[in-house]
Amino acid sequence: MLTRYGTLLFAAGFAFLLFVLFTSQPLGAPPMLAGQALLDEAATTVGAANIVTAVVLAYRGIDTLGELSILFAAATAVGLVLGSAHRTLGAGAPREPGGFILRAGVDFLFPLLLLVGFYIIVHGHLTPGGGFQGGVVLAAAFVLPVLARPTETLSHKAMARVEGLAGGVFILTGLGALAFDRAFLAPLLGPGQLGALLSAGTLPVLYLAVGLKVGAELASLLLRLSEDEADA
Amino acid sequence: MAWADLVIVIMVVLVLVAACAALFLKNLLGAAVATALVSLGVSVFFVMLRAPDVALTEAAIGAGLGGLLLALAARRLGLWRIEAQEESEHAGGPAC
Amino acid sequence: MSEFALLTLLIGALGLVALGIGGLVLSRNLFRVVLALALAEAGANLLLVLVGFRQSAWGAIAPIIESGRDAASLTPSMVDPIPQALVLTAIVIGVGVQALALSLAIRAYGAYGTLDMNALRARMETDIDSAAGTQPARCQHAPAGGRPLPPISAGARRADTPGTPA
Amino acid sequence: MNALDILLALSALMPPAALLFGRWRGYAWLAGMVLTGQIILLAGCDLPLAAGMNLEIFGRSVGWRLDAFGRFFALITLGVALASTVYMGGEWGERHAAGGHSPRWLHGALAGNVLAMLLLLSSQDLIAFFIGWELTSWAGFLLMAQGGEKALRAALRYVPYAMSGAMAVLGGLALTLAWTGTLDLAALTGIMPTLDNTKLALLLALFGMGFSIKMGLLPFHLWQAPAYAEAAGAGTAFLGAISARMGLFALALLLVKLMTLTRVADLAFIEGLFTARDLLAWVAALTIVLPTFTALKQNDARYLLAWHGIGQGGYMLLGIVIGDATGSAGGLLHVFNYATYQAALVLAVFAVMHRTGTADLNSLGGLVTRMPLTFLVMLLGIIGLAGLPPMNGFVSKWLVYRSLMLDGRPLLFLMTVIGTLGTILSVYKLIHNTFLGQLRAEHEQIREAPWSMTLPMLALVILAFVTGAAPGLALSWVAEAQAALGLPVLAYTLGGIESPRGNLDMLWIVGVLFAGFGIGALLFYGAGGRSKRVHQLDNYAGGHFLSADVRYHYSDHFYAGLMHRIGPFYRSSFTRLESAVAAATDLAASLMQVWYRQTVPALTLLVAAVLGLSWMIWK
Amino acid sequence: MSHSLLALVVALPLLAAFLPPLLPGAIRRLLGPLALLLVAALGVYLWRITLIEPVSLALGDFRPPLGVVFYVDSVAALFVLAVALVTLLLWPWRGDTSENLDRKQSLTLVLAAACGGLAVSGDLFNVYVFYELAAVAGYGLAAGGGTAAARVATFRYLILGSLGSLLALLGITLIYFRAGTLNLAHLADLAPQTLHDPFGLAAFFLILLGLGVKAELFLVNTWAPEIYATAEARVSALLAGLVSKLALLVLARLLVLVFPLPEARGALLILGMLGMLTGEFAAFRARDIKRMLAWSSIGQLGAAFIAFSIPGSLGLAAGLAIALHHLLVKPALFLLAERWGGGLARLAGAARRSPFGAALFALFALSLIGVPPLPGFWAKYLLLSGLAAQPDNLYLLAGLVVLVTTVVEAVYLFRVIGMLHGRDAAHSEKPQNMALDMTLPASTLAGSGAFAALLLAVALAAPWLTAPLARMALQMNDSAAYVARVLPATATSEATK
Repeated sequence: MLTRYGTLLFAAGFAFLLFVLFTSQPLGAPPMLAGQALLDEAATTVGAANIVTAVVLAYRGIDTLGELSILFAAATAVGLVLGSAHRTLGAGAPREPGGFILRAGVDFLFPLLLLVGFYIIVHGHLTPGGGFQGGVVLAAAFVLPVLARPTETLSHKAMARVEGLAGGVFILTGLGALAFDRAFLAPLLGPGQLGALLSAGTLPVLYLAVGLKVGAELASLLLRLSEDEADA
Repeated sequence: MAWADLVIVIMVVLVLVAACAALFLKNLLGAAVATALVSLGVSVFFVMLRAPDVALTEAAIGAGLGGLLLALAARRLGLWRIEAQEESEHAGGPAC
Repeated sequence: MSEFALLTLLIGALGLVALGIGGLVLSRNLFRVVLALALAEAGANLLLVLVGFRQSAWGAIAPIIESGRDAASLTPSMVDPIPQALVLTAIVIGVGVQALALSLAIRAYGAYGTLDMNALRARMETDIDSAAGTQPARCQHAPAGGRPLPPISAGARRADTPGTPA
Repeated sequence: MNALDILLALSALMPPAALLFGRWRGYAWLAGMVLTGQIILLAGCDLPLAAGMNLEIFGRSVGWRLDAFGRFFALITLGVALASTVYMGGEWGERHAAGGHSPRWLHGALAGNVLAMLLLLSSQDLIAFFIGWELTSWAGFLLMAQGGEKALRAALRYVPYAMSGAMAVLGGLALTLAWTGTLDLAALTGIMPTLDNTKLALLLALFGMGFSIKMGLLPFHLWQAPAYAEAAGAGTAFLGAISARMGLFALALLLVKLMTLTRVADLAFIEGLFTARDLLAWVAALTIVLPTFTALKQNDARYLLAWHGIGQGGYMLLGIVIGDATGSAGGLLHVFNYATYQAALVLAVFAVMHRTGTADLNSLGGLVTRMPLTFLVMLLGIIGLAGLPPMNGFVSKWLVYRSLMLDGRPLLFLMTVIGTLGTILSVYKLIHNTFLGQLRAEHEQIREAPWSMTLPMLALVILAFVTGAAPGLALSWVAEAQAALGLPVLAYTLGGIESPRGNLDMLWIVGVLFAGFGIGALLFYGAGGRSKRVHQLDNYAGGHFLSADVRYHYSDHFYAGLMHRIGPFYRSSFTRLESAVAAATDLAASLMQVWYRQTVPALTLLVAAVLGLSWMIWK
Repeated sequence: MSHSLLALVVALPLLAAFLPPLLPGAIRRLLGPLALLLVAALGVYLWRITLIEPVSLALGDFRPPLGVVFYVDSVAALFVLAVALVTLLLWPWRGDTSENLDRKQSLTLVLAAACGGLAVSGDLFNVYVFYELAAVAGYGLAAGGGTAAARVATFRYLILGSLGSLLALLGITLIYFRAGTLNLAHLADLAPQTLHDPFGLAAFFLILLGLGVKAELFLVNTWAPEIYATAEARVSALLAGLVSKLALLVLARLLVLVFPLPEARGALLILGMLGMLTGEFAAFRARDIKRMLAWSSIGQLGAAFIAFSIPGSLGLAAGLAIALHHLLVKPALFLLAERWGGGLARLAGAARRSPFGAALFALFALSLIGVPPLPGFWAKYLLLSGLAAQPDNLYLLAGLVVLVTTVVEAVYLFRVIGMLHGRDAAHSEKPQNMALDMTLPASTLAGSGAFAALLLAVALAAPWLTAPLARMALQMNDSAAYVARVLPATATSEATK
């Protein structure tokens, strides 16, 4: 009891302290020292209409690389923890196949999700959305059929290949800049026409890599969690 | 008070209620759903804060994928079985 | 967005953080701990975006240059794109960690048959001790390998000596 | 390369050489020759001498420079090491190796000790000093740990003491650097006395504690006796004879050279009545008395000697704290004298152990006919230890007594006399229970110790006798050391000292003594010299015939009456103190572990975050 | 920019972690070590040039406050080298299945990349990302031990670590809220006006708690004994040896560049003291080697925190010396614990089986407690002389804590040495000891021996290493040079407009 109320008290106190700190200067008027300068030049130097994309892939591309690696590490770690060698469906309670409607719906959804996913990814530098969101849609496209039909499986190996390829492409594109005597992750090919699909240099390539990698990793995460345990 | 403000207040209250539900609901699967709802609510806030990218991501990854992960995990933890819910809060899970 | 609305959002975000942390501390069920963590992270993310929100005289504009509009006229009233990029990163990180936590919980449950943190911790300690072949921790025996000093022998009690060899 | 470089280089080569070739029989002779060469080199060189090797570390130079004070200790170190090495090289070493011990590591440890001590004795600055200090400690540990399970346990008991001492010294070093800006001993000589009293007192406490632990001063003495006694034989001799004296070297350096005794006397607990110097003198006096009477109780010859080693350290410190020419000369000379006879005694005890397999005084006796040479060594050794003429122990103790009297400290003098009394009693117990009385049936076939063992022992007692008869030989080095340390220099002659307030001429004393023996012998043999030699087991007591298996000679509970009287004063107060510290550490450790067994660490984190944030915001 | 190569510190290990599924078996096993070797070579190269002058790289060629900056001074370069070398020495060559081995190797590479990134990153959020990366890879490796206890311990670690990350993220949010930038140089430039107040300190404290989880800072270090007791010894070695040092380095950099305030130092000092006390005393009663090493490493890191709290380059030199020394010693000790990891009583007589291993243990123990002339002594000397020179009595108290805990440390380490050389297990009453083979495998001895060789090399070369160490500390302490290099004057004025 004491712990319970004490904890609540301290949690409330923590929130209160943060409230004090965050109200010490007005909200809605951030200093934006870096932000404003970035807004001013992003369109011309990077050429992405979606400035958040410019930040994610160009200005802070290394963060995104780190983030992809985190997802990769998490997927690898989940694989290490849950293992993948045993995929014996009969071991646990037999999973009933989903109902007909579900299966039909999934069959219908698959191409649609695929299309939507890639659309979101390639338009990432123009409109909201991009590699991450598209990647999730792609993951969903591949995972839903498996969930609906337990007999169907996705090859972890294939996903690992896609994942590795996408990660490699991201880094190699970044390293490609070194060949032009530019810094790591510098966007190549020039900014292009603002708002055009083929603009913002190599950003769409990067986002495609991000999308594939995120998709593959999330799909493998989901599959591993959905697989029944073979051993206790 | 403007309408927009009122909407925000209501939303915030709803989100906090959902958060409480996530913490106090006996049914852990329901709690997982509540968590996904919180994510959805937060993504609405992101839209209001002019962050459509973040909103999409939060909705897709935080709510959608996160919810799916939680649901799948809940199934493997045996939390979908109704009879298990009673003791799970006290003993921390079904007895083995 | 009015200042009141921003403050409300701030309270909402902080409320999520506080609920999340409080829930994290108080929950004994591993699954709920993961939920609590997700809540707190959502709150923190909201806070970060809130911090980058800018309310200029012409309202607030999302950092996307719509086709056909002049970039220079838009940027002074755009919200800060950097926190948004950061939050994108943070959300993905959060999901990765969440998946890992869930898989660990699944394994722990599989091995010990419980999701209760106290019980799991106790089982873990027992396992560690038995793997190392040592006394359980609560036991007040001397540490293995002996005390740093030899115990006072009967002989030493009588005289200021460590005892004579037998 | 000058003499010091060669000296150090040779010593540095010996530990690896020992580890490589220690198993080879001739190694001991090789090492003995190297040590002899080193002694000759050291005795013959002109001082002070700076080593060529000079390191620059963190902007401070670390170097080595030997003066006459260091040389005095270095010569003793090398000499004792020589005796121990030769002793180890013979039959004793073979037996030791046959017992599953490694001769390589024993030789290596001994050589390491020599190197460490030479580095310590020739240090030019506090860093070099600390390096030497720590090396000495751990090389000593290595030597202590090599006598089997018991020795290992005793050595482990030494670890907290050694480490506490080392850390106290290191703390003192850091504070010295912060307060004076230098670590060079020569520079500190001028600066340290100018520090204010608080700082000086703190430094004295830190350094003093560190050095006292090594020396085995009260109340830090408990580790020493078991650690030294249980070590492998030759190791015990080396450790007992010189190892602990490194603490004395350091204390003398600190008190006399760095701080100066007058400044130490300024640090008053009670103004004008009781100063830090008085405290040191009283600690030294108590160190003489208490361990000596503890030695009296020992039934193991090794422990008996080891406890004496602690007590004898008190004389040395007392002499130095008095600080006049006679007293300090007595203290320093006692280092040399003590080393000679203590090494001889320990080696003799181990010779007995070698033959009989035990050092338990209750199960020995009557060995005089079986091991006459060893008996002779022990006899001369205990005369020295008891501080009686004609051995050299008398000279150094006499000098200390005299300076105590002249300095007007009758109470301290009384303490030393009591200590000497205890010494005499206990060494009599030693020789009586070992060599006199009834020979045990199982020791009937015992032979004299081999030459490899008797030779070093004899050499040592002869040295003790010669420097007893002609103390001037050793006093020349002592006077040099006094000069190097900045003490008043003793005016000495070959036979002793010459001063307006009374001379000492050992040549005369020894002459008279031997003349007296001669006259007594003449009278005895002139009167017919009637004596009858009976078999040792041919026992008659009070007209009753006793069979051979009945003991008429009891050595258990030696001095039972005395012990009954003083027993109440010998409660295990120091042992209890030690156990209390250990228990407190254990308790603290248990409490600390509680912290790491939290069920919900997140709660702690939350509380800490709230408290920390509040502190940061509203501070 | 000719220094664009330094991005390879992160890129190469990550590439080697991603690519294996695309490659045939023979090559993929060599890819990781090869990448690490290249990074090590890069580290040597960088160290040599940065001793003269630090270098910085604006990633993507974006003007510094906008993009992310990598900044490498000699400290960072040395840590890059250390990361590559230590990872190489602790490389997981063997696994239960080929699949799991792949995973472990990938995670190890990711960990190395994250550590390299932490060393070179000059951006607050980027630091957070690399920190999380190291954390997740660490969780994966820690759970890879395979036992159920390891999973529970890792879960607890993960929760504490995530909570810490959350606090750190809140701290970063606070800083961004006030200063509007994340670039460390920019922050250093702005800090005197914007962050040197309770607000900034609160942010610092949150980040300290957050990043302190990995650095085994007191308050957030309860995971260490559990994890080190359950994880594989090599993983413990990586976590205790590498990751903790990098987190420490980041905190120290933050302290020097942005928050050189007495309150911040005070927090570090007090937490460091408490860490030392609790760690070393808890180790005193440890019953098995792994947890003893865990607690001991908490204590050692406490000493490093104390050192970094000393103002001026002297404190930094001491902190670096302690951290680097611990980096050499602790992984080697954990390697020895691979086979000797059980209860202390089981070790009886193990020295007879593996005399070389026992000698290595003694060497590391002696260095750890600071016996001259081993490197540990110089670290301790620097720490104590730094503490003694401070006017504040709290620093003197810290000195006392260091001295006392060293004694405790010596006692428990020598207790192990005594156990190793004590009576053989065959003679003891407990028969089950006979079943355990206490002979160390050759791979352990080789790895540990390599560390020992490095340690001895450092001991011998100590007089020649002091000047570079002092130079490194000076460079690290020179925040003005950092700002000037990352933000040339024109950029600063423009960005702050």
